[in-house]
Amino acid sequence: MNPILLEAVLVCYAFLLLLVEAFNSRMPRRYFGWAAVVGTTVVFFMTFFVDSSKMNPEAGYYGFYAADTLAILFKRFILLVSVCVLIMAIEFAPVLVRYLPVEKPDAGSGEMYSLVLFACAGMMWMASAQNFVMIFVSVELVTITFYVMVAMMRGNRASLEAGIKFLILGAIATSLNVYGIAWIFGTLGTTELPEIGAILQSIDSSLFPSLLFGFGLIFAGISFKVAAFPFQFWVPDVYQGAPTPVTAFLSVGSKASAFVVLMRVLESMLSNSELSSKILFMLSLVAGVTILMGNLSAIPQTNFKRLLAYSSIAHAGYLLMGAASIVSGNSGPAIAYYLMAYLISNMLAFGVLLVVGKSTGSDELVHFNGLGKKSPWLATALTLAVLSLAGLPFTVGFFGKFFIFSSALQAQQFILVGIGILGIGCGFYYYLKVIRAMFWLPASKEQSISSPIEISKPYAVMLILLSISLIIFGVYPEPIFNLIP
Amino acid sequence: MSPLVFLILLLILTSIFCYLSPASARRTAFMGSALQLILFLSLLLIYLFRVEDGAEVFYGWKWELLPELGVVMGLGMDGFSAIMLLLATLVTFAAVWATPAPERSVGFYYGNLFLIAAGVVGAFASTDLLFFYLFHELALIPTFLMIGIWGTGDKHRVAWKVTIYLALASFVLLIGILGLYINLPEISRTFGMRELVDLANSGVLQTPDWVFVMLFLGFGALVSLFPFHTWAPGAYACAPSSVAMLHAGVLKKFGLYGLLRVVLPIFPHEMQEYGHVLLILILGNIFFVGYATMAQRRLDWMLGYSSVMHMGYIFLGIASAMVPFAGGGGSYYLNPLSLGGAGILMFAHGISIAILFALSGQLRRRTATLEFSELGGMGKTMPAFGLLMGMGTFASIGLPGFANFSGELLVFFGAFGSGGAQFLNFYQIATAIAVWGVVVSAIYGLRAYRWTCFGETPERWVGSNELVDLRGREKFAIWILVVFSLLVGFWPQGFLKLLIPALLAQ
Amino acid sequence: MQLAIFWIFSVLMLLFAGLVVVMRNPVASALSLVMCFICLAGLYFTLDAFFIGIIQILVYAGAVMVLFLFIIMLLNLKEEVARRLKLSAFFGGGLVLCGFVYAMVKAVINLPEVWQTAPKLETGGISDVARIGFKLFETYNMPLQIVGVILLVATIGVVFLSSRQLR
Amino acid sequence: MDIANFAEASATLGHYLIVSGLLFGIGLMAVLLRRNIIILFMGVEMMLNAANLSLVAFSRFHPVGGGPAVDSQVFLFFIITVAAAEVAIGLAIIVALYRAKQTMHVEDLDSLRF
Repeated sequence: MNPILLEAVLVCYAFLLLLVEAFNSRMPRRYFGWAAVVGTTVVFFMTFFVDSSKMNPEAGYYGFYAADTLAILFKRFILLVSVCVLIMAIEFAPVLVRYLPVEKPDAGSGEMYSLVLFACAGMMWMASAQNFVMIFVSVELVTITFYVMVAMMRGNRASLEAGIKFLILGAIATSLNVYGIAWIFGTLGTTELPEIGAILQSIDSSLFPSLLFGFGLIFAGISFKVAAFPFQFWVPDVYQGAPTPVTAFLSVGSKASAFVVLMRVLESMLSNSELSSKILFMLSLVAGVTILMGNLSAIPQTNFKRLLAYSSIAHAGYLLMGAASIVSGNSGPAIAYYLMAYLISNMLAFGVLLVVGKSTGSDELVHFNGLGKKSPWLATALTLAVLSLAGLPFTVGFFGKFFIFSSALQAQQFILVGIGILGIGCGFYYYLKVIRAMFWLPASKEQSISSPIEISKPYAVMLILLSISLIIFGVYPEPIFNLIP
Repeated sequence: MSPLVFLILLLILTSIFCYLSPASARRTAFMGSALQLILFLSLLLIYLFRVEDGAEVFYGWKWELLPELGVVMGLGMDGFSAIMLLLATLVTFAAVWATPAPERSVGFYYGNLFLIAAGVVGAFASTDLLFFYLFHELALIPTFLMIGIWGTGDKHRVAWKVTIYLALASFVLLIGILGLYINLPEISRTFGMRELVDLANSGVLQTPDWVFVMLFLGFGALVSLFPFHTWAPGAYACAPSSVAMLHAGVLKKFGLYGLLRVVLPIFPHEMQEYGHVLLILILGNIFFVGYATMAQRRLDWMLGYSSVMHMGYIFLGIASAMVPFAGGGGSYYLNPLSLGGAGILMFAHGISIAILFALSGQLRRRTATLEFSELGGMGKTMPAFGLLMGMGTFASIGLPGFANFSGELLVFFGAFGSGGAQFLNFYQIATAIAVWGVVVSAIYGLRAYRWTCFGETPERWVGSNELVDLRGREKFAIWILVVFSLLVGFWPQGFLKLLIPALLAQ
Repeated sequence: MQLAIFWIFSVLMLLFAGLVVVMRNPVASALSLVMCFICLAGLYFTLDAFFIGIIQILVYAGAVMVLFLFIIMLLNLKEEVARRLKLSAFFGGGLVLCGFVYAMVKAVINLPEVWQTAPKLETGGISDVARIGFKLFETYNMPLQIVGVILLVATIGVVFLSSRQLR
Repeated sequence: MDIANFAEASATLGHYLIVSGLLFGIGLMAVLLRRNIIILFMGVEMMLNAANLSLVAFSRFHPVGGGPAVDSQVFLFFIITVAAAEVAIGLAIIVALYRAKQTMHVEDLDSLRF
């Protein structure tokens, strides 16, 4: 099967859902969510039958679209994230609708599902993008979809403000990115990454200032997507204000696809050792600052969603640490594995956060007090999730940290490793704060009256599957590792 | 599949059953702990009959998790790990049988307890450095939860401190382990402890200095070496007694085990080079902490400090285990006296501190206080308690006949002879000073025994029926520990026959 | 002659751009931006990019800026109340700007042949509309499709965010 | 300077790049200094247009096959389209925010604080 069909099928399906949704106002909107889940799952299974030799270079690909193992791996990854996000969105729909001016009780939630599908297609294109033009358009598709999704709860001020902040900073990042691409194009005369790599091999060092200028701007644009240092300050506000499924999508899917882009750009630059050493130095600087920034600012947080936002900055730092150690040769698999681990644990954390937030009406950490008594299963799942985020053994997060740090040590990034250890120490502090809230602290008065948290069956199945895979891959990482090229 | 897998699985399954059915958790815990002890004792008997000496690795089993990266889960048992496993299973048994169950969330309590036990047993059954580390970490969060929920005193602050401290130390340790790993050539990457030592001896494994520093700092902080000991006393004092038994008795030996197994044979030169620094830190452990112990006015805090202090002797054994050849030339041999002494002392200290923590837990439940000023005369009201307390105290201060005595003696002899031929060298001076630590520990140990068990019974408890003596099963569990301490004390050569070949084989 | 036109357009463009920043009234800012974009289109003409220049005037000055003005009028935005300028923001911004200009100038002066005039064009009579069109629909077919999806998403978003009542 | 020379004189790549850089800088200043959300948007539009100017200048000064390098002009189309989509979404959110909060100022966006 031609790999290009994956995105085509997904986009057409999303469009179909949108049409049916527009012309059939009687069908419950929940059905569209499940239809989207089914469609995404089908596309996920389609990825196992793709054959990149079927690609016709003349038919509009022209070096835009790569279907190598890395791309396919990340397409699967993103599809899985989307399935989780869709299930979360179905669970979240009543909360979403509360903030919308609607005629019927569940109107307005249907658009959410098709937007998730469009964003998913955009991320899949990002994973395949091999040309700066393609990178630009696919990144913009994802970003613009997220602008809408973040501001979706339009009766809620927090959501709108998050939308505005995200929009303005995102637009700045876009213009930096575009300006950088313009400079790279002007200096090298091409926007294709493999060709850039070939040209860079034998380039005059007088061009370095303009290349560094261009790449620097492009990295600034990418760092917005991965939530790294110079462009990390939108993260806490946007994460807190956005609807929880969107936050989860933003923190995992968007970050993962941006990392593929980063890896591809870095790969094309590696052919010139002098240039790449300069860029890698810059990158390790950014990684160090990001780790410190994320971890230190997470410590005083009292809102769980905000805490997860800062922790996601910190994780971006560890991932960048892996990217900065790309000379060690095995940091690609390390990053991929780390992202997988991050997917499982972060989705689990947001999954529990969503239901707790839905039943208590707030994401504050105080509302997790006594959860261990009230609903022990949810508490166990959340414990597993934060332990995995902290990188404790026998959870999947441990092997993520293990691979990242071993590749950083191999690349002789000792200062970065030291900063990483410091960050992990801080990390333990704030992740344990969550566990403390659930198990040590008694529930407050108003809490103990409210009935135990109810969750729908499919949602519970999703949480259980995530928890089980978190432990299984924490003990036996080979299945994931074998997927990675 | 190795029976050691069943041992670990038994503990994990017990833990899961306890979590899942809180109603029958108590019964499950009693059965599980008895079963694991019986299972291990039979494994040990088979081992004793089947092997020549302790050097042989028995019940070996490997699960190749990531074969191309050398990540393998390896289990096995040689003489040294057999003794540590014996300690672990004994203390687990006693921790369940000899301590009071909590009033609320019994299932959660025993589930966490068995998770710690599984971590401990798994760590000592591993032949592989990575899984040795991983199993140790398994105990971290249950400890955090248990101190925080069922602890006493300033439990929240203490739980917080100990967890962050240990997590950070173990991450430093992980970096050290990774340092060993990445300095191997790509084809021979492994975490196997014996393989690493072999590769180091054959010169394939060349490690820079920072690896040694990281490993040493990591293991040292986990064992509460002098400047990094501050987490330990409070943690043991505030933890519920079962956790204190497992943690002080067994889990803390993890660092020593790693030092003996890995650091010592891979870094003989560094051990020798930094030996003097280490000796000074050890004297800090013995005297600085020793005096702090004397100043304690509560039984639990005193026990916590004393456990830190006794680590000094074991460290002395490790520090003096590398002896330079008289002819010089930069080569070393391993000193069997120090090694054996350190090994015996690890076992002995684990047993004696477990006895004392079990008893202090029982006492706390009856009196709700452990201030020496409010205690007294317990030996009269509770004779069995008094007798066992005496046994524990005597064992802990190293009276002849108990295991601690033989261990300390061996360590002192070994350390005295370690410095080479020169008269009054650094090792001899340090040993001569360290011997006085025995006096310090005798002072605080006997004083605490007197304050607790002799003298006037305070008025509050005269005629009260709260001070009932130990129950049968509690006495039974503690007596088993005492018997094993006496066994090693009277017949150390049997244990040394297991220990020394295992340690020298590397 | 070309140089003179370049100077006229670029000075005017930068002037109007500066006015956008300085003006207190949003309507004035928006109108300055329109002028700025028209001058920019003039610069495109000096670069022989006539089609792009026309598009610039049509899309930017025509459509996008009208949207801006429309919104400003709709919301009836008054002149901005003068808020105290944060000194930290001012200096921070100045620092960022200086760094940016320094890096940019350094990059420009290091480019080869940067101070040479443009080479003569020999297009062979093909208009740039045809050239761009062929390129767009042949080589750049795939990004074009994706841009179509972007517009679709934007439409959904705008309808969703501003419709009075959702069905 | 005589007339003939003046008629011949034309701007170089450097001229265009510097002007585009200055436009980008002014846009950046607008974003950093102004607090009105709509003006921030205008600043972002200026930045994007600065990038466009660079692209066109590069395409004119590095011709391909006799004509200007069309690739960059095609890219410019994409940029204009995306910018228009971004503006549409942005203005929709701004209108929604204005309905909810009656403000246009970044400093008034303060519901998200910990």
